[in-house]
Amino acid sequence: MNPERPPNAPPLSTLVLTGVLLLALAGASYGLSFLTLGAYALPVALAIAVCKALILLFVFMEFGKLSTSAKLAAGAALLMLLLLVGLMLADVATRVRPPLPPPTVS
Amino acid sequence: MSGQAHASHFESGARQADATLLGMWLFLASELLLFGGLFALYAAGRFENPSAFRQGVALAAKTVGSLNTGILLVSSSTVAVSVEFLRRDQRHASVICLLTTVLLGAAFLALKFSEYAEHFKAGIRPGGAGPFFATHATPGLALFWTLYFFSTGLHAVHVSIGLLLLGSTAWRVSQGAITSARLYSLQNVALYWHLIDLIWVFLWPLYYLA
Amino acid sequence: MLEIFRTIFGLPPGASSFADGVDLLHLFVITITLLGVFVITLFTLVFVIRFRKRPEDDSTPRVRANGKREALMTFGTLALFLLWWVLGYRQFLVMRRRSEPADTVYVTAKQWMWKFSHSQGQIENDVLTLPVNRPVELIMISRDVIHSLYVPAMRVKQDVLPGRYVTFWFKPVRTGKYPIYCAEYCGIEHSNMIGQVRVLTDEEYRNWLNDAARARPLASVGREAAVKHACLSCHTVDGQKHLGPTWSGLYGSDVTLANGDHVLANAAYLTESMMDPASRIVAGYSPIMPTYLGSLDPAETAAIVEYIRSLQDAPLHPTVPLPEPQALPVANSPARSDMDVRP
Amino acid sequence: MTTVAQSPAASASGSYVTSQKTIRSWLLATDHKRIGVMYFVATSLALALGGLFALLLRIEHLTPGPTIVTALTYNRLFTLHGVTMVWLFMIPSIPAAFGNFLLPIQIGANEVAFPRLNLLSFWIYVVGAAVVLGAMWLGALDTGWTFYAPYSAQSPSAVVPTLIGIFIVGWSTILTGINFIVTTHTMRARGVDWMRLPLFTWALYGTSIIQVLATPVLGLSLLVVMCDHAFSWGLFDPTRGGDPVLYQHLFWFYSHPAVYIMILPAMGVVSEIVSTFAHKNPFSYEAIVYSTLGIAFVGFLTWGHHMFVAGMSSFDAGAFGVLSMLVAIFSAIKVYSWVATLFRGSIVMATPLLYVFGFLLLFMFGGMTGVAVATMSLDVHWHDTYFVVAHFHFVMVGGTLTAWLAALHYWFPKVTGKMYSERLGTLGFALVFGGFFATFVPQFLLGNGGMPRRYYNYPARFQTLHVASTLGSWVLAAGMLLTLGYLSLALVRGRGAGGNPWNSRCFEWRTQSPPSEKNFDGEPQLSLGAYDYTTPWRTVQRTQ
Repeated sequence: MNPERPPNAPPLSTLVLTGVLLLALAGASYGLSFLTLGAYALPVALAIAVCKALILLFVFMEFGKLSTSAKLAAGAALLMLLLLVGLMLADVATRVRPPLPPPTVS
Repeated sequence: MSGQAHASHFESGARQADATLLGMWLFLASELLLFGGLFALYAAGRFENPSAFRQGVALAAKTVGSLNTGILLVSSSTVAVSVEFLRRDQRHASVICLLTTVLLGAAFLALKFSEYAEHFKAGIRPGGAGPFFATHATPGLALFWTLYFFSTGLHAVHVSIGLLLLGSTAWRVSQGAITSARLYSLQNVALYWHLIDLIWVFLWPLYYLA
Repeated sequence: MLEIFRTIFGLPPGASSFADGVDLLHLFVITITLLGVFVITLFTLVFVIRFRKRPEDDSTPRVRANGKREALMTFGTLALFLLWWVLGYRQFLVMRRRSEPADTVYVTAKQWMWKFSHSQGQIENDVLTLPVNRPVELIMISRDVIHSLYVPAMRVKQDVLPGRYVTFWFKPVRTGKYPIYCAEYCGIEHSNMIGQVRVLTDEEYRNWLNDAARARPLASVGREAAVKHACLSCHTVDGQKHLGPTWSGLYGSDVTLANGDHVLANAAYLTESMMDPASRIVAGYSPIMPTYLGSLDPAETAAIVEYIRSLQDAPLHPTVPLPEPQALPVANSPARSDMDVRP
Repeated sequence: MTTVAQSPAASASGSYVTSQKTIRSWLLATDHKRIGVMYFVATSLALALGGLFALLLRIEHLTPGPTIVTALTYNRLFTLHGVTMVWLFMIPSIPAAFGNFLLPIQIGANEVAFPRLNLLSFWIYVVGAAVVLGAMWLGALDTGWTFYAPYSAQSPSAVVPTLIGIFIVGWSTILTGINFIVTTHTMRARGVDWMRLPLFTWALYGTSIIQVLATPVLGLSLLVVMCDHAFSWGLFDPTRGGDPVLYQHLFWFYSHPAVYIMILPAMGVVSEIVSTFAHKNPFSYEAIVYSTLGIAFVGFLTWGHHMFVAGMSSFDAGAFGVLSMLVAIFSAIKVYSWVATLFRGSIVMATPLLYVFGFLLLFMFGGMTGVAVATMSLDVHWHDTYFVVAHFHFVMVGGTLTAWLAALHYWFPKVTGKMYSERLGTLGFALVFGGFFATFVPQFLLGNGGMPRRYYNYPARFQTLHVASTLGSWVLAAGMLLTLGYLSLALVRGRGAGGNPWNSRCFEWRTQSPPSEKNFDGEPQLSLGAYDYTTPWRTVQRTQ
């Protein structure tokens, strides 16, 4: 059913395997969310999300085979996204908040 | 563009494929930044109201959200497989995979709207309206739910556009308008669908898990 | 020298401790700018005249840019810019971080007026009376949209945000009357939201303080604020139980909470239960009180606490006509949200 | 080098203008030159409209109190002036009008990468502009072109329709940006590699990067304001956990790169004109190219200098302050290179070069006052006053508009095949330049005096400066009308201009004017560098 594969085309089996791997990672993340990880819950969930994103990017979206200009475009977009989130968070994090109005001493 | 090898102003088909792929990736960059603003608002909101956001996440319908994640991941695989089938000129198989992707996408939307209905019944409405917020008065909670409705709503709009694109491409592949010579037309739609999945991969932990 | 510079460039008189430093940096930056623009324009003119097109030549030599001079000019300019940043940022931090003790004035900006509440209780609309040579810190919040308190003579400006207290400070060094403008567009009367800073000598300021104090005791200001913020629609002042605990005899009494703890009802407890009511619930009452954070400004908070304290030994018969108790929040008409949606 | 270069007289197939005559062939043209001309007409109308709003504002300020309009109308006029000028003229004018026309020719291609997408982005622009201006009948909006929360959520005016219009126009910019990047990457003719590209193409490339990466964030902030206003979702309402300063972050993340979208193409035009009229290679081609890319990327890091007094933390303010100084250095490098290009040149004084010298002087003033405003302690006094208004008008009107006029005169022969009259051109320049100076220098002094922006009534002591500024605006308007007059005259009865009236070496001057449908008949001869003036033009023509 599978005539000779055109050059540099990923075999169908790797695609299916990648799908299964992604589902597994999602399941793991779902399972972990029930444990009370407290402060680590978000970083762990995001780390797994980043792994899934990289897999999706390199296998399904064939990021590796792109021309350098397309890679530059994607890289620039990611850079600007991190810049926006980072500098906004920096502002919120380093704000000096004056104390709530001190009650007048009776 | 009725099937001739390449538009006149490109020297060769490969050049045009390369160009459309670059154009598509630039469009993906702009879509990523469209959602980037929402991620930034979430980050700043969560930093200012940490307990309210955790309380919001605890209330989110985790099972439905996770089911949706599974659906989107599978749909990403099916659309990738359909691209490979068309690359091997197996049009019929490619169309079937595209149609399964469309079905999965529709299932995602159905689950999503049922989830919204669920929240509305529980009295959670965007903007902090709804009786739920009369009893839960912490301000950050209203912000969490408004951001939730805004982000998943905008994502659902993109999923619906994706369904239309997938449907029309499936039709054009079945009619032979898109063949392996013009694979990039299908690849672009697949890339768009993968981006929708990529964004959901990050929305899911932020609003459902952690 | 600064005075001449101020008159030429139309700068207002320097009335705060920052003014001279800021104007000096301004002078330094503007002179370098004018010098730079003049030199470059001169070069352009010389080149245009010296190398104008002569009829015979139709080609020009290919001039290679020698890297050294180019790098020198680039990094020289960058060094100048960074120097300005260092000087500017240092002065900016002095403006942002108060280094000496100062009187506190609470500012509430509202669509198209300023309200200044001094810590001794005086409340002024649109006019801020200050003693000369004494630093003052303004703790500001807005009741609706973003405004911006701008006193050109003091070279200070700070946006006033709804929902969050922002502060800035200055020390007036010259007496006189200086205009206050609103510098952030805030609606149709944005251009009429003008106030005035009145800087008086110490002696004049003391006289002003005494007259203002006799004018209105804090408790009556508190009662007025309580009526305005509809506190009295849930709390009574004559001992009757209502949606919220009564205020009569509350101050200094021992309060039992829903979780069984006991707490003394002093000023801190009262202020906290206004700002964050959900944290401690009195036994026998449901947690339906909305937060007043952002809509009650501190002077009013202090005045209401003063009013509650004045009810310590209040007579038991109702002196204030009791408003009709508000209907209980029905399931779908969220009482709280319409109060909040349009603050 | 086989055949003699086809002499740039009109070739057999006629030009892109004469090839098809029907209106429909123009409105549905996928020829990048026709789309460029259509963009030019649309953006010029927007300029006229924006200019009209500006004149009304200035007349209103003749007296401190009400003069000709009520406060309500005044607030809507300054917002409309901002919105029309920013989104309907400044951003599309040079990239979409001149860029569409020249980019393919300058890289030796015969079309942009996606011609139908190009036509689509033009019509998206027209629809968006129609919606924005249509909203005027519903009362337009009075929040200023910055739509700050929470006022934009509570303003009683027609906020949502106008924002829908701008959202649509935003997508037209993104699609044009994508089109230009792909064209520059994949459509360059043989032998035209990156470091031999004309500098105007580099400027368009840098602009397109910003267009693609920054405009989506504007789209999002507009969506958020629409939801806040229409459904009162209160994403920035503090009583529901929001924070209005976050909106300013989102808005200025787009709007500061947007001002570089406006100025970069203008810089590209100036680089071209200085090199052509000095008849010399640019002082340092690499410095200008790397400065363009530097502005494109570092431009994204500096948005916080609009928010020094907005309640942002002092740490962030410091960070944005130093980054703003970094991006200013690239503009300085460009100014040095332009002036140095004149050294040992063979300079011909013509209207385009006059406008470029006007640009140089005004852009230096605008740029340096920009650095002054980025000096943080000075910004505390100047923020939201007329000093900032004067600064950005020096850079926008003195920079982009002057460069737009320079480009208009420089490529007028190439686009229309006709020549304008130099004497009227010089007179037009004198009026525009003099009028500009008289309008905006008084505003610097107003700002110093503490006159806040967006004020309908102003304190009486500022009246003399306001009257001077209004008189200046009339002279500027006269200059613009005169330019419109003599250029239309030249369009109808101008004498024919050959393929290369300015004796330039850049690639677009190697075809006939107006160019044929396919830009180059046969293989474009681009072996001679775009800025190689070492051999006279006559010998170049013979040997090519």
